[in-house]
Amino acid sequence: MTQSDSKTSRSELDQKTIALIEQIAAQVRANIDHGRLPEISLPVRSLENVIYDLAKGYFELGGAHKTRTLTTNTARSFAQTLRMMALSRTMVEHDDFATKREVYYISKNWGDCRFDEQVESDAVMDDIEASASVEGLAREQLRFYPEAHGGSVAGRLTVIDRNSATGETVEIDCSRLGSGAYSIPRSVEHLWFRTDARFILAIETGGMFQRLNNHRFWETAGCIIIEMGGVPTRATRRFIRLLSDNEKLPVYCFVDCDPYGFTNIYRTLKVGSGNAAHVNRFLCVPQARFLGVTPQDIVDFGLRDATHPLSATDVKRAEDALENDPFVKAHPAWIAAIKQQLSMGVRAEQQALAKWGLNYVIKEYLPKKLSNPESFLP
Amino acid sequence: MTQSDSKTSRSELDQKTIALIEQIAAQVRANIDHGRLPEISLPVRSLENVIYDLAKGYFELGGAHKTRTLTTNTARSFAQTLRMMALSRTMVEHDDFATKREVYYISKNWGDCRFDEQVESDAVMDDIEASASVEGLAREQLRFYPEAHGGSVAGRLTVIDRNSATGETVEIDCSRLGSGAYSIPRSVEHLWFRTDARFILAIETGGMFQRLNNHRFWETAGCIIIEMGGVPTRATRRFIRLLSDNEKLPVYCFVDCDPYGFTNIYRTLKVGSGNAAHVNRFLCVPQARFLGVTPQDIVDFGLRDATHPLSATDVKRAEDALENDPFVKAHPAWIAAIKQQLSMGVRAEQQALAKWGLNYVIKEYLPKKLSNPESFLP
Amino acid sequence: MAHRQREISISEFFLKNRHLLGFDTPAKALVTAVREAVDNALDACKEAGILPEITVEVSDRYGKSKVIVEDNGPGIVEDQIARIFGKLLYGSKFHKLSQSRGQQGMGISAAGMYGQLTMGKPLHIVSRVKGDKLASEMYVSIDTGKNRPDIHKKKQLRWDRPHGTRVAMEMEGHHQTGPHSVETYLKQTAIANPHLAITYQNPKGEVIRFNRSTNTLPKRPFEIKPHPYGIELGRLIQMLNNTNSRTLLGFLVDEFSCVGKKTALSIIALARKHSDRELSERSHPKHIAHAQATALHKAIQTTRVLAPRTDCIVPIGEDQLLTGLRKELAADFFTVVTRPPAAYRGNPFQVEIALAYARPGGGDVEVDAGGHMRKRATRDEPASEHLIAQKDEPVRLLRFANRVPLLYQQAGCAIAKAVIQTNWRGYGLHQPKGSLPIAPMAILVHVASVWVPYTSESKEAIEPYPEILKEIKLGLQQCARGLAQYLRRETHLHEEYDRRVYIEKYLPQIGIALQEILTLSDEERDLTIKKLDDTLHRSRTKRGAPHDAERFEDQP
Amino acid sequence: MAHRQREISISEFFLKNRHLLGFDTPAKALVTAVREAVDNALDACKEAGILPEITVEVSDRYGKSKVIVEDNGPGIVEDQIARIFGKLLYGSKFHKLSQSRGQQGMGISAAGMYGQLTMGKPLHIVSRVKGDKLASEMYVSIDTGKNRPDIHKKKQLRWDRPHGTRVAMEMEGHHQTGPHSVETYLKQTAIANPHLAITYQNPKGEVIRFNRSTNTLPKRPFEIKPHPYGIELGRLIQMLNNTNSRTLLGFLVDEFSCVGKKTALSIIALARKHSDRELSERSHPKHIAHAQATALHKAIQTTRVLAPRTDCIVPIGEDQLLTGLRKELAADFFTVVTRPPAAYRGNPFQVEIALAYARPGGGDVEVDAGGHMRKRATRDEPASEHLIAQKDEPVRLLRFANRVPLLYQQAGCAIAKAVIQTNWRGYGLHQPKGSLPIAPMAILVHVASVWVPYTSESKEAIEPYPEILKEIKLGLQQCARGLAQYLRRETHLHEEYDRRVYIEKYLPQIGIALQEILTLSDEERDLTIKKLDDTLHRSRTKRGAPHDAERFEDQP
Repeated sequence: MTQSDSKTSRSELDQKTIALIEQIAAQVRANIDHGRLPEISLPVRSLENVIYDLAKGYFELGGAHKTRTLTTNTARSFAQTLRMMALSRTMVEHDDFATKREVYYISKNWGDCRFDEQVESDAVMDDIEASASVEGLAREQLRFYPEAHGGSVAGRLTVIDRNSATGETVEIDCSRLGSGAYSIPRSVEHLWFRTDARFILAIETGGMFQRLNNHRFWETAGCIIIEMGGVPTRATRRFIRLLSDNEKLPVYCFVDCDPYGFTNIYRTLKVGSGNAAHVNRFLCVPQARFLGVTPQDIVDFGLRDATHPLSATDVKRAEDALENDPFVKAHPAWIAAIKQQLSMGVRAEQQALAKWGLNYVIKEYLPKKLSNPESFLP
Repeated sequence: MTQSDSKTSRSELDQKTIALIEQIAAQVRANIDHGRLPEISLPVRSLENVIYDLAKGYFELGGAHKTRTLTTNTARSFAQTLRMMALSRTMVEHDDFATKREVYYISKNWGDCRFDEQVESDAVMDDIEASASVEGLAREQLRFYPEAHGGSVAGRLTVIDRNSATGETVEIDCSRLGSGAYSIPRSVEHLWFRTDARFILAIETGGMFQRLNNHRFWETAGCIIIEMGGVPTRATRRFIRLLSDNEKLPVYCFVDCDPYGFTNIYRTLKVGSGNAAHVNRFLCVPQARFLGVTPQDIVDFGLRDATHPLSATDVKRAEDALENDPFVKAHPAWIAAIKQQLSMGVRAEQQALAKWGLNYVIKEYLPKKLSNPESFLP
Repeated sequence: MAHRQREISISEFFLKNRHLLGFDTPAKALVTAVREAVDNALDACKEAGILPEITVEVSDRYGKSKVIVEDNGPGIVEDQIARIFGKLLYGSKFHKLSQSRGQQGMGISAAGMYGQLTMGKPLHIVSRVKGDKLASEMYVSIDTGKNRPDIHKKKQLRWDRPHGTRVAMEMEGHHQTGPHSVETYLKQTAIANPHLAITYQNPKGEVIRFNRSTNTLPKRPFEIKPHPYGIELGRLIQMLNNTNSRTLLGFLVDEFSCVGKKTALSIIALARKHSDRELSERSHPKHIAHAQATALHKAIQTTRVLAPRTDCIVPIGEDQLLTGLRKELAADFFTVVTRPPAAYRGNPFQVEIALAYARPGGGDVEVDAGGHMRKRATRDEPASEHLIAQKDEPVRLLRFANRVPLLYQQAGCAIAKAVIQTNWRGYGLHQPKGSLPIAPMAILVHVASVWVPYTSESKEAIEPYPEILKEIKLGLQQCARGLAQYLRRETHLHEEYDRRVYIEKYLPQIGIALQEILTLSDEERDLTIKKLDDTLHRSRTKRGAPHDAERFEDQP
Repeated sequence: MAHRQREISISEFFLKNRHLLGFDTPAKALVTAVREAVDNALDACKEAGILPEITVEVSDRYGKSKVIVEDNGPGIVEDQIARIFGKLLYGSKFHKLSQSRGQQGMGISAAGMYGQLTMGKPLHIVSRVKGDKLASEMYVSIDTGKNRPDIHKKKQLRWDRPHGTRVAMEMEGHHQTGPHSVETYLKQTAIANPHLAITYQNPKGEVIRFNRSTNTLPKRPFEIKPHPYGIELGRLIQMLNNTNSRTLLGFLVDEFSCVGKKTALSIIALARKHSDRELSERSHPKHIAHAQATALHKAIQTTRVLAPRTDCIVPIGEDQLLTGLRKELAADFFTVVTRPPAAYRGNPFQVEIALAYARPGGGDVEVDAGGHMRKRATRDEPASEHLIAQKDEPVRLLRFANRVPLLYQQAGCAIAKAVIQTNWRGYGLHQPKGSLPIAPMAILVHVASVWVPYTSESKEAIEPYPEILKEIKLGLQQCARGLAQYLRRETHLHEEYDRRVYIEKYLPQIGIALQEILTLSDEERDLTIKKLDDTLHRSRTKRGAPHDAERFEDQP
């Protein structure tokens, strides 16, 4: 697919989006005209309707739908759903966008159906997104942008964007940003890349990112480093996915050795979350691998005395993963790793490596790990 | 001051930092050797010891000191203060750094004086910073970096950084980042700038920043746009301060029209906060001016029906500012504006402008405001 | 030590223990004295079949109080006056089983004794028997050492009343307002005695009138014999010894109620089986030995006997109670139940319960014929401040025994216990553990009995015998079911009302959205929304229309 | 109706109202019966100056209980036996003002009456007067209609005791364990009567022995006249009428305690001022008119009279109370106070209070001579389960009146009210509003008086007269101050201990930091820290060393 292909297909996708919204509204009007209570059918987003697709390697929505019929209890969200669809349609038409927060504020002009809390407007937005995703339409097609921008990027990467005024191409060389970094925008659909990197290193903490960037780790290691800042935002996930897909780069994750790091940060990046299964097909990165810190690293790198005991929450989270998480259950290596951690009873932060010196991570740990990517957890 | 000047003075500052730490420790040891309970004298950081300096235009620490004598109640923080000073000394020596969070984790290896919560380690760090600031040493001299990186930057600006490996100069053209942006690093002391912008526009919300960036507002307006994301982080504040100081650029703030926007976001950027008075001299931007949204804007731009009533908290915050805030009390224009808002009884978000269309802000509001900077609130 | 042993007069005993009779504090003493006099007046009128008309007058000067109670009763013959007012444990009601207010022959003499103790003044009595030309006037005090009356002055005089009694007492007293006041006592008395008219003049000189709401006298209760159930062995032996009957059969039939010849014979037959000695219907009661009496006692408890006769108790009645309540309490919902009579320890009793619920803020929802709803205007604050609880208070209890209000010692009373032990949460009220329910409500409980078991001689609370507790609780549950129904209906109506108002808010918004998406004209939009409104209205009036949010379907 | 008025016998009255005497339920009746018999035995021994040795035996077969109480008292002369056990309101203690257990001449006869009512069996009494060759045996019941004894059998027999009385009663009863058990009652009796030895055989046949902890008999209380303060006008008039004195002066001196000639003359002089009629020291008491009596009454109340005589009341005494408590309760802190005597309504009384506090989890901190501290081992769970509260429970009250434990009706008792009205939070305890404080503690309160004002004849609770409440509260406050001091000291020691352990943790860390910054050798580091440790220890042992965090200084 070339850039001009993309341009064509983008306008087709816009047509598809508008048609979808009009079709739903027309159906509601038809119901009313026939003297029936109008209904909107929406995919069920609750966990019961989420399936882990082993082949694709991520969580997906199942086929269940809920029917939102206009009654006392639903009157408000029924009206809100329709008004938000109308908003989306207008934005597609004018090629504009609104962040989730902007949508919430825009609703303040919707009289009685204004949202009182942003969680409400987010939920309705999710419903509409889910409907669109079933038709293969990503959220950005609806012109709803996430509030958070993506993480920072540095390393052997040139991002190819365009000047929105002139259409002229713009290239950003992420190896020439000094101690600063490239800040991923809220929507990345239109980006292209050029790189000679051998892999992408996705890093949990901002502090570690700054350390690797200040010491230009990416230069010697031949990679792109991306700051996730805890659980990665949607923009970050989509960026990594696009970059990895287009440039055929492996993605290595460098996060804390604790159940939160495994099952929340890494697992979200790789297979998505059950709560937002309707967007996983666009966001998750099935090709990601877990570089560390692993429970075995604690042994191999002598970190034992820089660990902390597992909290009750940690233990619960780990046991829950072993019992219920289809991703973990599909991977014996993960089962073994989590069991190992439970039997050790401790967790380690990325910072634990600092016990051997603040830059031990650059000089020893990462080179040693990267010499054997086959050993990474799946 | 040239770049090489800066290099020289930096190593001098490092010597000064190490001497300060050694002198405090030596004093403690001398106390002990003379059979006295050791003491550490630290500037008082509480509000009673904070003075608003009308001439300088920001909050500063007064001369009061507290003496931390070693007793039951202070044993823990006494030991922690010394250990953290030792850490700082080591990092200065090896030209390394640690984020606040890293310091917290490093303390986990400090046995009984490990911090249980990061707020504790932050407080001790603030004490040490305050001591250093009295000697004219910025926090970065101690090698404590804030956890949060700075906001995003775009516009007519070239940031001049260096390749930390080769020392070679690196230039980042912030007008050629497409829909992305430059992410301000955690420490900005070493940055230099080149720009033909006429002013800096500091923006409260990420959504508004993305909008202005996507529509390349900075290109036509001839400016640099910086995303604050609510109350600006230390890195953002220091960046704006350095950029404004070095390039003699006015700073215009574009925030919500509510007491929080006035007295928390804008006031923090401009004059700093009483709670962190010891670092204000390095961080605050006295040259900042308030572009909007002002209470008068609500009238002038017909936003009345897109406002929300002031909450009780809003009213309390506004009345408190009128009564107690030396910054507000020093500026009749602010007193008038806050009183106007109280009498109107409503507040308006930046997003309120969207009522005239999502891009009304670009096409109408900002051009109209910028045509008359003298009208900005001080 | 033996020579110092001595007999103690009952008057001396109660003089020392006068708190037992309700004369603990000046404030309480005043109410108790009024109560004793009014009780006596009402009982006297009842016995004589007279519609009672009572005047009460209270004055209070610096703790020296005067109470005057005058009735239109039958009057008292002169040679009884002194003993009735000047001797404890003297009366007509103790030895019979019949429902009456007073029963221990103690109250009015005790009031006199208290006055005598605190002020040194005798009682002043005027009484005229119907038909007599003149009335008797007497000043009486009690010789406590001997428990007998001391007559100070006595004379015949003209009195403008054709018949009646007037008693005036002076005592250390303290007049107060509120739930333990004379006025509250009289108001409650009026509720439980709708045939009674009272004129009350308080110490400020204000006259308050409680009118009668019926001219019908309550039925007169019959005097009865004890019911055999619950009789104790010792009492049975005593009765066997004291009877005038000469055969066991005669004894059983004559001395007990509800025991006919057939029942008596079954009892004797059963007793014979248990007894090792001869026992027949002709056995002489006085010759029955202890072991035989035990067998007889056992036989009585296991033989089926008719329930106690009910004509010995006269309840207020559901209609009258309701009339009385509506007259004195401003509430939105009333319910009342008169339970069938029951017995404890062989004593018949009967329980009546009423609830009066004042919906907070008033405002019931009304539905008109067209299906439209509106809220009724808010009711004014009720004047019955001390009789009905506020929204967040424990319910008020109006306790009555034989139509007499009980004002004190609520906590120890069977009525309070029964209310607390009832699970009001099951009926939609809030109830802290082990406490009265919280509701804007009054609970009236009336226990009528031939012998009310008070917890003390001051007759302030009813002993919580299991049988009595059970009956009160059954009655409470019955009333509570009605209340729960009322509350559910009210809640339902309010919800329905709120739902209608709610849904109508969102129709214009749906219109705007459809217009924007489908680029409708204003007319098209309004037409669509009008149709939607009609459809909703139709589906709403159907019963069982789904209020429920969303249907889930599996689409494979 | 007049012809039906009739006198009521006191026995009939209480037979019907037996719950008033504590015979409400079989369980309570059993404890009440034991109590009445033990009280009588103790009073008899006291009067005769004998160290009491009492045997109690209780059996219980399917609700038929038997209680046997035997004492080593002086015995009862034969012709008194029947009246003491077979007539209500007969006794030696009612007419005098002197501290004693029984006072109303009601208890043991009432127990007999209850047995008679429920089981139809008379009381069985054996009694031998010291010096008599034979003992008298008698079966006695009560003729309730006439309130007089019925003697069923009577004979003389040999008995191995030299003197004493044994009473056996059969009744409907129910033996239970716990805070309202016979055993708890006896244990509390032993606490309040350290000179008493009890042998108790419970229905399971187990024998429990409570030994005496002193061989000294309590002092015998003297009989007294009433104190003039608090006497009511009516009673004064009655006394004026009944006196044998022929002059007002003689009357005042003879009939009251604490009134000497001088005081009497001041009273009369003052009364003369108030009175409009002649009044002198020689006025004849019986001729004093009502108005004069009122003046006299007023004069008495405003004249300064000595406090009541104290030798009429014998408290248990602080030492004895402490001994008794330590013997029966496992606690860490005891405090006791005997208040000076006071009076209510002219009746002297005296209050004693004790607290026993069991520190939860035990473990006081001990400081040795060298200044080192250690925690004492945890105490075993105390055996005194029903007498001392657990950590999170309301305190247990041990209530006594004239050394008799009060087990029932705690809520209505002056003692409970005084404890609740005391602000325990001020002394470091947790106390929910309007409730007993929460603490692992027992509060013992003993009210001794020549006339204890019980709230009912069953003698279960003390009427909360203001004077009595006040005295109890003063005593509680006195004890609570001691408790607060103890708790503060304990808290202080624990804190000091924790502080020492705490600070020592951080010294090595200070060492590491100094070493890193100043690049010290390990030896230099250790030497510095050793010096610091010494300095800290020195400053710690100085009193008033600042625990406080940070000093603030202004440096301009």
